[in-house]
Amino acid sequence: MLSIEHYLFLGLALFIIGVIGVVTRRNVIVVLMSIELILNAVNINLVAFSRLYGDVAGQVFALFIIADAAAEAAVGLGIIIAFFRNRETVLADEMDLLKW
Amino acid sequence: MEAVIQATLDFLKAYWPPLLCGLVIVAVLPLIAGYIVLVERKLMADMQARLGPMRVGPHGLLQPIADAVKLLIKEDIIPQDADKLVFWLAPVLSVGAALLSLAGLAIGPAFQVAKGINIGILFVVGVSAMGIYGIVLGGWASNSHYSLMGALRSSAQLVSYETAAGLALVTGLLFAGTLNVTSIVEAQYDQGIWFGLLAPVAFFTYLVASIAETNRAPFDLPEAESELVAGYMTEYSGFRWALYFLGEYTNMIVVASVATTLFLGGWLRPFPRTHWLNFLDFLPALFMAAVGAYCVFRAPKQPTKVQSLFMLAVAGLCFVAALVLLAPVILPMLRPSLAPAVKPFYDGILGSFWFLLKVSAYIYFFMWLRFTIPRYRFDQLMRLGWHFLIPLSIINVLVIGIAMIVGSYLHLEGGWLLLVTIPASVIALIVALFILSIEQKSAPSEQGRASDSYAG
Amino acid sequence: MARTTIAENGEKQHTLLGADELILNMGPQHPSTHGVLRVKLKLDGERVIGSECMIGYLHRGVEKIAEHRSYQQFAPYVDRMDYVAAVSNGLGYCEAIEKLLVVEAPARAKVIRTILTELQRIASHLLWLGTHALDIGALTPVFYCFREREEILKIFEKYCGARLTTHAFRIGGLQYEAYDTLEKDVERFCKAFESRITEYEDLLTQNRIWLGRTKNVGILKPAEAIALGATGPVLRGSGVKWDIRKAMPYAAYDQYKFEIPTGTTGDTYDRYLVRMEEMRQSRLICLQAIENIPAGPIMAKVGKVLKPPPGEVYHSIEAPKGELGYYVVSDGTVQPYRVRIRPPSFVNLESFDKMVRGHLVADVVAIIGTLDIVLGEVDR
Amino acid sequence: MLDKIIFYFFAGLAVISAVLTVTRRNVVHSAIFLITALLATAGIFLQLRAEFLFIVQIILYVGGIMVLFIFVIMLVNLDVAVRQMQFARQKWVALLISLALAAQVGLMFWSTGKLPGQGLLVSQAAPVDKLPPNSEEVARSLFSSYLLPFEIASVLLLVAMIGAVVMAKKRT
Repeated sequence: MLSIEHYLFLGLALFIIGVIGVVTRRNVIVVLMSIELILNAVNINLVAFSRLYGDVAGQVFALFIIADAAAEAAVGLGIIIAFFRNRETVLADEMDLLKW
Repeated sequence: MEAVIQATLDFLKAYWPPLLCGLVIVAVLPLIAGYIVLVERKLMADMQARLGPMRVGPHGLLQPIADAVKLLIKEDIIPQDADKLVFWLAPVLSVGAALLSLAGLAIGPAFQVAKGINIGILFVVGVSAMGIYGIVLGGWASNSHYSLMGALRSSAQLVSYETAAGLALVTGLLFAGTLNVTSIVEAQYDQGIWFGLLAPVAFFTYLVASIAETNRAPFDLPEAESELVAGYMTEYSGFRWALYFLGEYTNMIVVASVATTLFLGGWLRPFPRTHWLNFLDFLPALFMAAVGAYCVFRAPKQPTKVQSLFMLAVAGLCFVAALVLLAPVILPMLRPSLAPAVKPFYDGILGSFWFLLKVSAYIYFFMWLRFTIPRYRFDQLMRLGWHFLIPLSIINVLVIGIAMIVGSYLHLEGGWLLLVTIPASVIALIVALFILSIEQKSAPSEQGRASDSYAG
Repeated sequence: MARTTIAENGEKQHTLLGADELILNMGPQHPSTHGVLRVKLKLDGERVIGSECMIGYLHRGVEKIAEHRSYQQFAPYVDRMDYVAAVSNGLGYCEAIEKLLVVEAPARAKVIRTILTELQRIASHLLWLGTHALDIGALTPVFYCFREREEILKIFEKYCGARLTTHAFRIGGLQYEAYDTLEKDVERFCKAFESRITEYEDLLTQNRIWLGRTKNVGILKPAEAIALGATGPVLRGSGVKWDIRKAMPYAAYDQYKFEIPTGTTGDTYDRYLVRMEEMRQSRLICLQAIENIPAGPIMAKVGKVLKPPPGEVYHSIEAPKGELGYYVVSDGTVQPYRVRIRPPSFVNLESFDKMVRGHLVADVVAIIGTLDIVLGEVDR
Repeated sequence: MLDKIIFYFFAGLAVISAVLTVTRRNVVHSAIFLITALLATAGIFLQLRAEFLFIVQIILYVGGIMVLFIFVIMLVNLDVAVRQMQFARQKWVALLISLALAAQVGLMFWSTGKLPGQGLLVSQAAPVDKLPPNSEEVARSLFSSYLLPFEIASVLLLVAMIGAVVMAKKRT
């Protein structure tokens, strides 16, 4: 395996790209997708360390994160659909009311 | 730079057999798919009191080639407002996923592209599931209502039925205790019985779900020609359409192979460990010889001389195949000392014969259903999936698991396991039917039910 | 799908479509609109919340053509309306003009007309069954149906030389004498047909998917059916026992015994059963008719040039699709002053919107099939 | 060397498609590039010999979650959205956050070995073949040491499922 820094830098790059996406995009769907990117970056780190130490725990945690991402995506997209039904928009900055 | 070339060479040196295998598969598969289509058309014609393709070659045997040429030279049409990139990408994805998933399959003990792959059957299932993008993106990119509805239908359908199929696979894997394709078949050899017999309900569930996953009738709603014209393929023509078609038939082969591997004993002959049935080893050779004899018998009755010659040539090929199939069986009998040397050939040749036979039978069943029964409506399809198949497969996993624990306490093995798994399967079926009947009673009305069909 | 557009001043404008609404244009080139029917469907997801039939793609002005042709010259034109039941169209037209002329076809002609018309009814229903099953996704029945239809068309061909647009009858009787083996051919067909119809029913009647696709789909209540003017199997499927063959017998129908099948709930499945039973009854009528074909002339005395007295007449028959009526006004010349045709498909299509609301797209196809429309007749 | 080629190939693919995911105007294109990024990550997992995670990534992420995304994108209208302004005016915030993150990680690498107890703790790497590519290993760990988290995760998924159904259901 390559040195751990390779994977850490890859993870960092994906993480930062994800953060930039979350902060700059207006479309909530793209924001959710950027969050997936962030989670993915974390997974790379976990798996890399799991390989480094020969311990399977990292992979197990990556599995949990994937499960978490699934839950997050399901609920998030459910909210987006409900929101779209009412307001006909998917733009984050138009979601400015707590109740409608 | 030098290092890169060296690495590439090393890679090629280490992995040339699978790469070659992959190339062969990619090259031959379109032909095979074409001939599956021909067989389908012929069978359909036979069941519908007509002849089917007869013009191109004797009995239409060259029809697939003619069709392929026609599709290749057709004008390539891209709708004006289509998303060009995605429109281009979608059929490639569809066929790519199907072809890639073939890599994980083992046709015989020796024939597997990705050899010894640890996640075996999961790889096949997971990668072939990616074919859904071809359908969904293609439907979206066409920028047509019919395509979009086909795409929406198919994504909802695939996601729903994948659950049932996955749970059915889990039931089969309970018996195997491994994901490795080769080990699964070996486990069936050790048990002396196919898992399909041990878990009939799981096999049934997988059968139904695999029909839905490959978009075949009666679940061919994404491309239902009488409703959605051609569903997600409406705007596609020529070569791109051919790619979709290839992907669809490859997917059929993939699901049939998965079912064969997990439920029908892979490359094993029926009852592999029952020695008084050893005469079954002659069956492949006899079968090929019979086909050859039939061709010889039919040859003089052909209308033209060329066609008779063609038939004779086919007969000759059949006889050669029969000899090849016979050799590994006969040789060890004549000279017992040759037995170990012949063993790999025996496994390879006869194994792939049985494997392909089972796959063909599975695909034949698909076709038979298609010619016989009408098409489901979308809400009915969803109800069948969510209200019957998924509960059935969940309960089945549970009770089969319990049955296996009971079986291990009673030290049951092989065929004796049937004593516990068959009652378990019956219980699963009864419970699922019970759930279904409750569901139907509580269903408010036909029309109210159908309202949120995509939400399934 | 919502369609929200942004106006110049930045405000959002909602077009007519609310959220999740979608307009789907079905036809005029669509595999299952049976020709060139165009249906504009308003969908909510896959649910139909409104529909509009757009017809006229096959309009040829048949009624107007009639005003510029002599009475005999117009007869072949009516074959082109319901082109899958040309014999019935011809029968209706010939009888209407006969009524106008106050002549009656000879008994022999009437019986032969009845036989051919009933065969045509079977052929039309077979075509309906095949295409309807194909629309719902059963691939095989259509070929079986065409196999039997072919037998009927062969009988037509032997009788008058044409298979589809037969122009079999003339005003006042028949042009051609029945060929020698007509009775035998019809008998052989009817004998074989009994088992064939069982074959179709084996494939469909008890099939769970078929039941699921047709039961409770496109329900038309009896009162609605009458109010919309539906006739034929569509009306009888709703449970109204109305058949012009019984109510106002024409041709030789008063001589034969047959039942009028009716449905109970008025759904697609009932109409299917009604049509299947009608085929059986038609077969019985044919068998009764060939037993006793009276001898005698086949043509009443009508002149070469037809000049009906001024007046008007309405005559209707029970075509395979329903009541086919001809309203003919004569001004005493050789050409009709006005011919108005009441095509059953056109009127039955009126009930489409009522049947289709609240159903899914897949049911639209089933409902178009169950109405058994022929666009040549709808558009004329 | 082969290892390196594979890593750089997948890493490059992942980063490029991640950038495209964030920058594409068309949401479907974004989703396609995200799928590519996820597949590239799966490739990285495979290169790290995490076979099981590789297939879970493909089945769950690519075959499940992203299908859901695309499904929702199709339900939600697009042709309007493309013409709207896609980026919020938060460029500087984004730059700031990413610089801060980069600085943090850079500090970690820089401090490694310089200050005791700081930076990246690289203990002795395990031998190459200590962790065979084995899904059974993952399963054993999952169902023994991590049974409770596993159960919690399943409850979480159940809750998410119900929540999603409730959210997306039409109010009639």
